[in-house]
Amino acid sequence: MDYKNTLTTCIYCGCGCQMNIETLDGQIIGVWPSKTQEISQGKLCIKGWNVTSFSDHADRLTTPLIRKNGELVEASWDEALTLMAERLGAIKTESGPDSVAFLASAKCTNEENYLFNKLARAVFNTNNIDHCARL
Amino acid sequence: MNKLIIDGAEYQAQDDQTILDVCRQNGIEIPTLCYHPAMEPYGACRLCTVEVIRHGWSNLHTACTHPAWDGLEVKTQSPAVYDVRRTLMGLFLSRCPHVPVIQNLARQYGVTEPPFATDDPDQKCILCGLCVRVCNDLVKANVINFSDRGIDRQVGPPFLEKTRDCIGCGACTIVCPTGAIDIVLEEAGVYAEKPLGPTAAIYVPSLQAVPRVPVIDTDSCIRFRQQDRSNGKIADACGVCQTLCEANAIDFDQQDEILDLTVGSVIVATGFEMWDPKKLSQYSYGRSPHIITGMEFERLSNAGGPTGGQILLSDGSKPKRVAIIHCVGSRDHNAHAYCSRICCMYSLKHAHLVRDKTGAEVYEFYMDMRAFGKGYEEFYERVQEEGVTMVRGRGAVVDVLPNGKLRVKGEDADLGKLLAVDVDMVVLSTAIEAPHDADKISALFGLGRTADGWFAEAHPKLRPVETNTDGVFLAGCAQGPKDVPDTVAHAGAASAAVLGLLDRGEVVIAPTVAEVNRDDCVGCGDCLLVCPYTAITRVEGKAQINAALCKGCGTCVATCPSGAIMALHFTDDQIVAQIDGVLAWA
Amino acid sequence: MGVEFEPKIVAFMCNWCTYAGADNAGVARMESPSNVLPIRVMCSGRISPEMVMRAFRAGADGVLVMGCHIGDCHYSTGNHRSVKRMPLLRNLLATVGVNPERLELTWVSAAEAPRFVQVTHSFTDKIRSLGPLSQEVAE
Amino acid sequence: MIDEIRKIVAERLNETDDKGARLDGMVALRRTGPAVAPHVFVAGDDLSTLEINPRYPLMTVVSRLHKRLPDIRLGVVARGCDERAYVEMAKRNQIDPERLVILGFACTAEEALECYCAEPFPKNLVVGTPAAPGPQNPIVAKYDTMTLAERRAFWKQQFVKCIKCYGCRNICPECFCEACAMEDKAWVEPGFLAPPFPAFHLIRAMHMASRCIACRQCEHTCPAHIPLTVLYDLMRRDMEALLGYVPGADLAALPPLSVTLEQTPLLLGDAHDPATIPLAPIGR
Repeated sequence: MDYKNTLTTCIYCGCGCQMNIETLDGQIIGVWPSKTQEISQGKLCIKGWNVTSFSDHADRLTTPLIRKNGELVEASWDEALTLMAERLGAIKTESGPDSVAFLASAKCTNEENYLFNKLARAVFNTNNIDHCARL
Repeated sequence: MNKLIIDGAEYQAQDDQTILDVCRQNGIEIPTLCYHPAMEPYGACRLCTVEVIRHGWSNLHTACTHPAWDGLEVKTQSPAVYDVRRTLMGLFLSRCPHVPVIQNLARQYGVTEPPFATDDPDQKCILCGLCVRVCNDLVKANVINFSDRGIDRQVGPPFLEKTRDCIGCGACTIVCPTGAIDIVLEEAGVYAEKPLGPTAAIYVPSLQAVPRVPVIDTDSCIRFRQQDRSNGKIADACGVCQTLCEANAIDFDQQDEILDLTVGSVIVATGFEMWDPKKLSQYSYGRSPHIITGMEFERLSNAGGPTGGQILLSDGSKPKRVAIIHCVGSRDHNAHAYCSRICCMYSLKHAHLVRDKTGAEVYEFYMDMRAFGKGYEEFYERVQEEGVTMVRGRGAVVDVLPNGKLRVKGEDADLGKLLAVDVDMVVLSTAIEAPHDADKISALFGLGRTADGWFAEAHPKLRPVETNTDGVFLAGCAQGPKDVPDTVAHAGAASAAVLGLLDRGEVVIAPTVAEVNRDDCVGCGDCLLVCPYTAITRVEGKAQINAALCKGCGTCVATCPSGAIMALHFTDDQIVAQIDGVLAWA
Repeated sequence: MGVEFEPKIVAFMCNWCTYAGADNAGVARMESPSNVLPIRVMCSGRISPEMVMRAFRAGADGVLVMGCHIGDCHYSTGNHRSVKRMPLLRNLLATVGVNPERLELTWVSAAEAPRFVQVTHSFTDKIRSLGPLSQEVAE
Repeated sequence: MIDEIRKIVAERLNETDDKGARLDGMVALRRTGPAVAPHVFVAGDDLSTLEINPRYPLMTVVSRLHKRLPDIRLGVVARGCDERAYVEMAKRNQIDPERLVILGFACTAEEALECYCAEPFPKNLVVGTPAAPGPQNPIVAKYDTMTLAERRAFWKQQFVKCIKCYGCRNICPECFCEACAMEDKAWVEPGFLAPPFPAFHLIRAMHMASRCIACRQCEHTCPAHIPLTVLYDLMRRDMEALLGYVPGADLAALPPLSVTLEQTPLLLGDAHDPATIPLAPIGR
């Protein structure tokens, strides 16, 4: 029996509600709002309560997909990243940096989004960057 | 195997036999007074004295106590024997000059007059001690014994006072050879000397009993009564029947057996109980031995009954006038509102029997004559022709007059007059009612009951033998009052319904049953508590419905907090659609 | 004055007693109010509080829950549950400010066609006097 | 008190029963840095991190473990409300009483006051002295005098705040259904917040009728600060008056709504004539 509550922060929005992800032998079995945090004070919204529901969802993507002949096909990260670098580089060369927009996920961590922002602005030279949860 | 010669002939005997045993077994007559086969021999009366010759020596011995040794020669009729018995009978006759048993025996030995005078010519006790032995050795009540010595010796309870330890079994009166002991019933009930109920602890329940074997009434049996007194510890009391039964058929250790049977159908034929007329005091039931119920009348007029089928009053005389009152407890809002159906016809039969057996005047108080069956009306006419006086109107009151006669008052609705009839005997045609513990059967099988207490059939006209629990059927008065032909027909129908199921192999049930979505069930068990048909069980922690038992009431559906149960054909979605539909349309 | 308010009343009836009683009322040509909108269920025990609330939500001004008399339930004790649930639900309605008189539980047997007519009439009159639920809730 | 609890937990974890078996773990709260969360302590653990505050529905943790690990034997450090939750959960097969040892401790008078708790201590009291019951919720106390219109107005401004987070249900130890009536579109219209007829809250209140043990976790977790326990306290009061049932009081008492009148009769009015069953008082 390996029972754990792992303290984490809700990934859905910027409020920063804290919660404990309850696991038993590595499997998520529940979510407890953190009652010791000043911000959320043991409360969650419906998204927070269901924050783990995607983790083992059947539709969750676990590998990159590449469209080949009109169909999305599972691919390796190397293949996907190589393809993206080639295609985005080509588009930037052909049509300029502002021809591309960067859309980030709010489910990513701050650090990931910072890096994503660097990629857009510093590497790609565009300010066309936004995310999915503009709350 | 011992050989011995009795009166010149050779006989064989077992080691444990006495001379008396051998004689009795071979039809050699030896008179006894203190001997009883159920008890150890005692040798008190000495009347069984015989001449015993052993190794050439002759002696006089009591046959009841002398073992039947090998090589004995016994003379039961020798002059010495005769002489002893004659002397004994002379002494017995002197003690008890008026006891017929003693008189007869004395006469056999040539004694016709008591040789000695006695102070107490009414004495019956010969001090043989049989009663003492039966009470102490067999019944183990230890209530009577000898007291005083010599000519003052006598038998009785301690200090000759009444004792509560006497269980009133009557064993002493039965074994007493001279009839010296009487049982006095301090509260003599109805027909005390000829009780209407069973007369012994072992009896055949009724002449038509099937199987026709005797039963032991444990309420009356000495052994069981003593067992009750010893808080259930097996009492070694009495057991005479076991000792004497040659077929060895008596087993006191038999217990009620509970059989566990798996069956597909059950016919509930739990019948009826007689309503107790004491509940309505105006009928004075219990206040006179001559106010009896129809059932008691049946017993009285039965050839196997206490009077051998004669209709007699408690003093043994025939009644001159008899009243029969219908609807006692039936069609009466103070008792049962329904008609008991059987009473009109049995009352007419009783009237016929009274006329036939006693010739008494019969007054029949009835409200309506419900002679609805085949041949019933004809019987009604016949009884009228036999001279029974029919009074249309409820017999309202029965009074017990100071002279013991009974006065029945009622209204004669045809004449529009009040009527009072003085009679010798009143027969109350009492109602029949559902058994007092019908609620237990009801709970066991999930049977509904109608307001009057009878089990409810599935439909009064179309499904009269089925119940709302599939596979459970009703037969006879369990469903409602019925006479014999109706009961037979109803039972036949129930049997046919059962046979129909047996024949079919598979049964068709209504599709309105409940179903569990086991993914949604959390096994809380609320539905198990709710289900009146025990159709829901918990299998692997979750509810499971036996569709064959489910009747589709849907109460579990409304109870399930998870919404894990669906009532087929009455689903939540269907009902919601109806709610929305009717409201949109309105 | 405009048109007089005619309440909409959802009446849940058990199949064996009340529905048959309503049927008998019809066969006997007794008149019951057209405001009463019958919904047949097998037993009054099938009627969940959710169903009653749904009827109110869908626009009913009153809800009648009817079943067999205690002791006469076709399923022997289904109505025992109704007689415990419904009073609690009435109190709950009162707790949140809905007039509890808008929900009524009553027993009508198959043989009580006149009683069915009387109950539906008097309930309709009562709801008519209370006015529409929507007005009450909206105020 | 906390030291005493830690000491007893350590003892219990090291104890063996008649068969030589030990508890597999003790469910309690554990401090990690500034955060406290439910935890299962096992023998040898550092018990200085064991805490009793804040309150979490620990019986839900027990239930989850009991269901997933059919042989596990647990202890739990429980308050009065936890123990009452246990009673209703065990009654409904969510906890196996044979596999649970309750180590009860009493709440402080202050806690009882905060929670309006009528019984701030468990029956299996091991640590602490029972505090006096807290007062009645002041809204509940004056409820009988409120008119229907006042009640409507009160709840309207409460229910309108509801964001349907289902937190009240999720945190409730007595809400253990796999599927929830409040998520059934037949009963609660999806896509609307604060529907005109508050079926959402009423369904939950009805479902709580024989279950709510007044732990008040729902109210504490409600992000909209809806005084839900007023609703449930009134339901509990009606339940006790009508059917004599106090959830959490007796493991052997049958849930009255599921059983017959013979098993638990109506205490008010005559079941033969439902019109005689009285309503709770309403202000005029």
